[in-house]
Amino acid sequence: MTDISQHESDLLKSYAEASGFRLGWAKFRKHKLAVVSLYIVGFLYILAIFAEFMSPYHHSDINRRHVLAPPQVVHFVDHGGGVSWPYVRELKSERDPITRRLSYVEDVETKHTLRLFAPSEPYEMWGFIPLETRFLGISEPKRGATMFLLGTDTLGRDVLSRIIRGARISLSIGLVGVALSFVIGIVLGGMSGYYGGWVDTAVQRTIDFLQSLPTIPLWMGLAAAVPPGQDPIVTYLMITVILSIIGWTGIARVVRGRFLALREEDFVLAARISGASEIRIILRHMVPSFASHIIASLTLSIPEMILAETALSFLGLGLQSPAVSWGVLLKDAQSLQVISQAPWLLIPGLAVVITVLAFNFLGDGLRDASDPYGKT
Amino acid sequence: MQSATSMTSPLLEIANLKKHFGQSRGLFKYDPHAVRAVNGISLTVKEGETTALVGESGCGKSTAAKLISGALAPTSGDIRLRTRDGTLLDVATLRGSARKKLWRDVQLIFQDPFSSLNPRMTVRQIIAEPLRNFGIARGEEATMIVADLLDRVGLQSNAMNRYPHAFSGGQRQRIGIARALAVNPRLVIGDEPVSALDVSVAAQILNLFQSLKRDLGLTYLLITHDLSVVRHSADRVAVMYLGQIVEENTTAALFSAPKHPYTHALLSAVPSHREKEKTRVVLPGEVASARNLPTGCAFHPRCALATDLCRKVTPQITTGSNGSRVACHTPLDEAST
Amino acid sequence: MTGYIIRRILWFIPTLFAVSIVSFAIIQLPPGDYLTVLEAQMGAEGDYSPEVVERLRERFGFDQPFLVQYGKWMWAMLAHGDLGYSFEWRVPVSSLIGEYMALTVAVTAATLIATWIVALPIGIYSAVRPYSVFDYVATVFGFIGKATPNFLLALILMWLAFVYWGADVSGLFSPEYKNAPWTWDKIVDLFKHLWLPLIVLGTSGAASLIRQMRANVLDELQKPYVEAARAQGLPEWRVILRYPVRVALNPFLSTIGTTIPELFSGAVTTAIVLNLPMAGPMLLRALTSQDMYLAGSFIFLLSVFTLIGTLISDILLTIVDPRIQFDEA
Amino acid sequence: MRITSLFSPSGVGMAVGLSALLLSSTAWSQTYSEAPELAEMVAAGSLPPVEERLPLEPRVVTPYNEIGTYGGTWRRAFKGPSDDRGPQKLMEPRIVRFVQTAPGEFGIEPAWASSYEINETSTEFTFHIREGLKWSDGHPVTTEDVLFYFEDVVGDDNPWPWPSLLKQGDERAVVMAVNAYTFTVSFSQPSPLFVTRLAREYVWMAKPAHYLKQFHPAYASAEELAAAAAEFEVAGWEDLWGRRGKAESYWVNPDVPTLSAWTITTPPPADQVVFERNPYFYAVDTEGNQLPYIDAITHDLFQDTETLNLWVAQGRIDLQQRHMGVGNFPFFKENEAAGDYEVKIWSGLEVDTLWPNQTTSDVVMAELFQQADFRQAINIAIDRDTINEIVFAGLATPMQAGPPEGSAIYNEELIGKWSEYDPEAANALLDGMGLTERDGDGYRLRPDGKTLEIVITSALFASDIDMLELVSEFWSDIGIKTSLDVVERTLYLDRVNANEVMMGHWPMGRAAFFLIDPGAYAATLADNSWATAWGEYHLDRGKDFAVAPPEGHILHDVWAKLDAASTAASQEEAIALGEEVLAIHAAEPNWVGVVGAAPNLFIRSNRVGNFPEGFIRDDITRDIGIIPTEQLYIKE
Repeated sequence: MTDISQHESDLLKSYAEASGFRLGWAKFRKHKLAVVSLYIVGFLYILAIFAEFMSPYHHSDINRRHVLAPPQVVHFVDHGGGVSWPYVRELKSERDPITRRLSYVEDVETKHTLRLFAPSEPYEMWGFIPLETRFLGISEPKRGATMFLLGTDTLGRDVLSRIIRGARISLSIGLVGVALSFVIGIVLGGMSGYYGGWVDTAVQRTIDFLQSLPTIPLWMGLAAAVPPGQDPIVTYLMITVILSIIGWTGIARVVRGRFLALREEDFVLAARISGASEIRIILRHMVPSFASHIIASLTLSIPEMILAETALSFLGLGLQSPAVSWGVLLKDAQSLQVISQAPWLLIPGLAVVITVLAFNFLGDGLRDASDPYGKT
Repeated sequence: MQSATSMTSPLLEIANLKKHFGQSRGLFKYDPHAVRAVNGISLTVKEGETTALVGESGCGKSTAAKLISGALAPTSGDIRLRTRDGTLLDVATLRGSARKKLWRDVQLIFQDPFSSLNPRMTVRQIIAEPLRNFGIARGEEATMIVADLLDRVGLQSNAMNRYPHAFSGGQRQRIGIARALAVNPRLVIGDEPVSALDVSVAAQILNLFQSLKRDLGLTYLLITHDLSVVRHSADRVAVMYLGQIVEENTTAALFSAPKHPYTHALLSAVPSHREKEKTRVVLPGEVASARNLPTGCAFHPRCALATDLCRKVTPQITTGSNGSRVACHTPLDEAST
Repeated sequence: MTGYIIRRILWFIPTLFAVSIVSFAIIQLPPGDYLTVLEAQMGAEGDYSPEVVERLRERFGFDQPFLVQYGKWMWAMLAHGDLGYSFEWRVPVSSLIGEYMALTVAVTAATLIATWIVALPIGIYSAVRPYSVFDYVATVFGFIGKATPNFLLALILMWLAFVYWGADVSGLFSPEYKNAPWTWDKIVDLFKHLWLPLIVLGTSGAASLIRQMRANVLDELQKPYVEAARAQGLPEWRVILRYPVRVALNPFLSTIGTTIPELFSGAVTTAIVLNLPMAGPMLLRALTSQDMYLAGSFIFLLSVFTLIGTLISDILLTIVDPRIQFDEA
Repeated sequence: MRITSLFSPSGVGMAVGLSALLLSSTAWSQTYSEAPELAEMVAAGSLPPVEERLPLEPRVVTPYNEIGTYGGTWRRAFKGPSDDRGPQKLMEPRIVRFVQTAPGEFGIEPAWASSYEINETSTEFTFHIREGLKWSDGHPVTTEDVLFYFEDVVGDDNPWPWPSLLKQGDERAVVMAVNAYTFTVSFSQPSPLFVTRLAREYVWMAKPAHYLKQFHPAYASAEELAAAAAEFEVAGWEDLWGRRGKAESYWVNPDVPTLSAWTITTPPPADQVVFERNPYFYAVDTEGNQLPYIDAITHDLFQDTETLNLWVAQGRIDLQQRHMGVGNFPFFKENEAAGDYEVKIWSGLEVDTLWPNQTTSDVVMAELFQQADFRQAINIAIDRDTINEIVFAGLATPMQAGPPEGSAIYNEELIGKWSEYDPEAANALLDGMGLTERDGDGYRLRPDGKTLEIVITSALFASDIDMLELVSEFWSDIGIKTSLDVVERTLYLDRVNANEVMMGHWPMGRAAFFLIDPGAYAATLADNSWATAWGEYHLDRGKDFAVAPPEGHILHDVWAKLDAASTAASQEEAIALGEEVLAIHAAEPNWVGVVGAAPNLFIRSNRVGNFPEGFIRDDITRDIGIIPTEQLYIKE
């Protein structure tokens, strides 16, 4: 009995002394999809950060003899029927004399076993750490021994490696713009909501104006105005940064709304009457109250940036080959030829869907958790 | 419960206080007096007394509380506070950080114990906030003061590290009181301090007010719609209707012999054990809007005794022989109650 | 209230002015002009003639400064409602834009309505039975629609429709109805083609709508008046429909304005893949070929629509929530 | 497979002789047949009988396979207003036109002219209009229409400039009417290429004066002009004329009379552009049936090429080559049954080429590019067979850029040169130049110590990107870093015109007879920019970066020879000079041709008859327009 009550009182104590963050975390953990999504997002970022090591091949290695090869199956059973260490079989290609289409058949006789931390051609991690090992590969690399788990593209490049490499750009390049938008949005939205009056009017009318400008023409204009000869990634980055200068309006409205609501909260008035300075009221009392909302909206705007990158690349306004991003990979796959003959080139689309889903659920969970004192 | 009122000096004097809110009318016209939330109230709060400001919701008493506590700047009128160093502080003219001087002496207790405490701060942080801001104490010293305050409001010192979500409404209100007491104020304004609480809890809080008043020599200004609270706590009562004070008197006098028909109607709505025979006066119509005040006496559309005079001329508040004040053309005499 | 609305409308004018300058500036951002494009085309087709280009440059006034060109464009628009001339199509912009804009509005409106029809009941049901299997399924499906790039979904659905039904699903009309006058049959034909864009465009918006509706209704359901209504013995569905849903709808009504331009931008890639005669692809093409009055007019009209949308939103908001109009004296 | 007949004296003779032959075969006694719907109109009295509509001697077109049947709609697709050449090339109203009687057998025939003669010195050209020839509204065509064109449409004080085709330097040719059906064009110097250029360039030689006068200030009053401008919704009468003019163009104005086989009835901006048969078209088949066979041509607007590909698979395209990418060959082939069509292949004459700009603004790179060893190294470092195999499904031919076999003038040596894959030799060449230093990534360093990096600017997408990526792979094997700058087409041109391109990527085309458009060899064509600043020097357009090539540079020689060719006394002389130009370019590589003669895919519905197979397609010879499209028919 005493044990239990001791335990209960501990529990009670821990609840009573739980900070907003801990309460939010507890609430977040109840959102199962969000938790799974958190793991997925984490995994994706690990892939992106260690892309060179995680991908079986260099993303632009061309395999002249394996153009548009289908995904290679990992076998666990020998040709003879015995259980085997996981292996892949060599592919033999053949071109249809009439349709000129390449088709591949597995050579059941050849067997290339797989291993973790497989040897590879030397390469450099992040451009400066020389390595000769990759996370997964063929244990004894030799000519013709390939492991294209998600197939190859029109130049015989490994789709899996390209997706992993693309993750690095797709998951990161918009972050700068998103971050900048948020900083501007929070500052201007905060000013608008906190001071009200003419500041509010000015900011609100500016927002109306900026929101009415269509993005695509602006993007096109900027893309053309950026001086030539730049690295396409730099160009894209420059444009996202420029656009974030006008893209802060959404978050500014949110922040303004929160400020307006919080300004009326009793605890803010209480703080003022307790002699708190304006800056302390904002930083110590108001900001923590909506920081979690901001983090949730931030999380929700990342998938939008990923989707925007794919759409812009599709329109030829985003990144372009040889830069590797999911948008670029999808643009390459955007043809009936691919859908009918090499559907594995659509797998980057799956990567986009999974990532966007994960971020959305994560954001959803964070939004629920952002108000740990709410009733739901 | 009555104290020797004549002996004490006024702590707070309010004269002709007005707060109007503006609104646009038509294209370019902006009427800065469209909503007359507080329309010229005068009131004196004497040191050591509990003064109550009573009225229905929407009568402007909350706005009055905000004006007096310096949270809102009045449109016109005077609020003068005698500070602890004896000087008179013109509250109505205070703006921005200058108001900090006021809050060293005047503190506010909020109606909603849930929203008035920052959910992201511990009780210690909440109560230490004024200590820190007014430079009274920091660190260990502050913690000791907080523990002392908690003890004073009837909470255990282990509450210090907890967050507001761990407390009940009554307990939270105690925390709020502790925070208000931290600066050792002279005037505590309670804006419906118990209306959000259960009856029994409310009674406990009111008792706490009483004991604190006793121990610390506090002066209260209670803003409430609940006459039963007033009867048990207040020394003087001022009744507000549509932005104006219609009657003011000592609690006993007001309850026994209301002069204004509105006061009478309010009192008749209070369940009373002593006066079972009393007839309930039902007010016809609805409270008029502060946006569109009736001409003459603001109360006339609902007043059974209204005359043509009431419809045309706004009655001025007049002070009676025994210090009572009433604003009515046709005040009730004792016989009619 | 009227005063507020009128002042809000007056604000519209300077904003419109700013928007028109920016619209015109955007189309001037890329180097070169329509004649550079024409030169390129003529060069590719082997009939390049520098004299022709020079004469046209003079004729179109491209040699004049930016402000002069802008002034002329604005003046023609204000004085005669003339949006300028499309160099590429060789017709006045106004005669070109009309039908495309109309179809754009039609498809956008249809999408909006279809999304609402699907999303609102799902959102309400999810709110009434939160964390139920249905709630999860609806949420996941909604989000998958949102997470799939429109252009990819469009192409895959188009391909599947072809492979499995041999159906022609591109465009909004069958070839035989493309130039036909509006008849009942043409409308039927339009609806035969409309389902695919509706699915593609609708799925991307439904998820947010479902989530929003769910959240709004959940909020409302916890308010005391719902309990009161239940206590009166009203059937559950009537309780829900009578109050919470009505209240929860308000935020939707007020965001109509901003939803339409969002839908429009989202529709660009879909319209390209599905070959829909809508404003987006045309704008894109006009921008590529620097058909400046066409592009400028599209951008301008689009911005105007958005501004009107925001205006309507704001006015609706004041009607729903009158507190907004008060300013402190 | 050479266009020999065109340029030998017998070529001219053949053209004249052919029309004489036609005259005899289409004797007056012959009765003509017409499309059933036209016959109905004749019966109803709304159209004159076919004999009155046709000229005295109609052009007789020999169907490729059989006499066709009337009727049907030819369904095609186009990509928007900038793609107007696609529809237009099907029916250009030419006075003379190219024909291809058998694969590679090119010729020039009079079209709405019945015949033409050239004098001995190639200075005077006499054209005979078919007597009784009618505009599509039934109004007769005479030399009045020719003079109207030269006196009132082009030249100073007229809406449009004088065509450069009828100019020598600043001097204009003289056009004179001999009688109602005969006119002459005279030059002061020989103009041996005039007729060939006439078959190719956009100069129709006549305009329907009776219709257009109402839009011309010399004939119409100011009020009438204002009314016309208002009707066409343009700012002024000037806008009714010229390349983008509205009233004058048969592509946008259904009312303007034309000489083409079909006339537009639903012009753009319709989603579906429709052409319908011209009842006055001047050609018949060998049995006297008035052409065209096909009733109408529709062009559906598409935005994305995948839409078009789907239409192909759905059998919604009857005959089209434009926008049919060779990379989609397997897809087209596999859907032949579904779409009830066949993929037919013509050979193209284009060569996918990279143009190292020897005058690029990056001085160090310009100096490297100016060295023949360097250009040879980057040439032989490319494995063209692999590119052909991977990017072109093995259907094209690895070659150096030049006029391929099948062209009128070609140099076998040139197209075979520097196309053997030999990375060792390439490395040796670069080492020999002293480019031996390498950076950390293994790339060679330039003389100034920077990484040797070539930026390729290209305006192309899809399979071309694959090609470029392969090229960069091959070049990185010999220690050259390559990066790609893919831009929009106009931006590409802008950059070339500002000399901002280090290496351009654009096919070498117009190879059927390069002398007609020799800019690629003279470095004066923006697309083929291997020496932009030098080319601009020759063009003398006042670009500030224009500079003369060094003394003794081959370009001086090339320009001199090309100038001489354009005023040579005879075609043989011009051709000989052209061959010398090719020989100059065969001495050392000036560009990097990769693969060429890629197949041009025609989607040909099984309903379409009389489509010739295996021809050569080139822009010079008007793409698909080289088929007399009027003899195509729909089987049903």
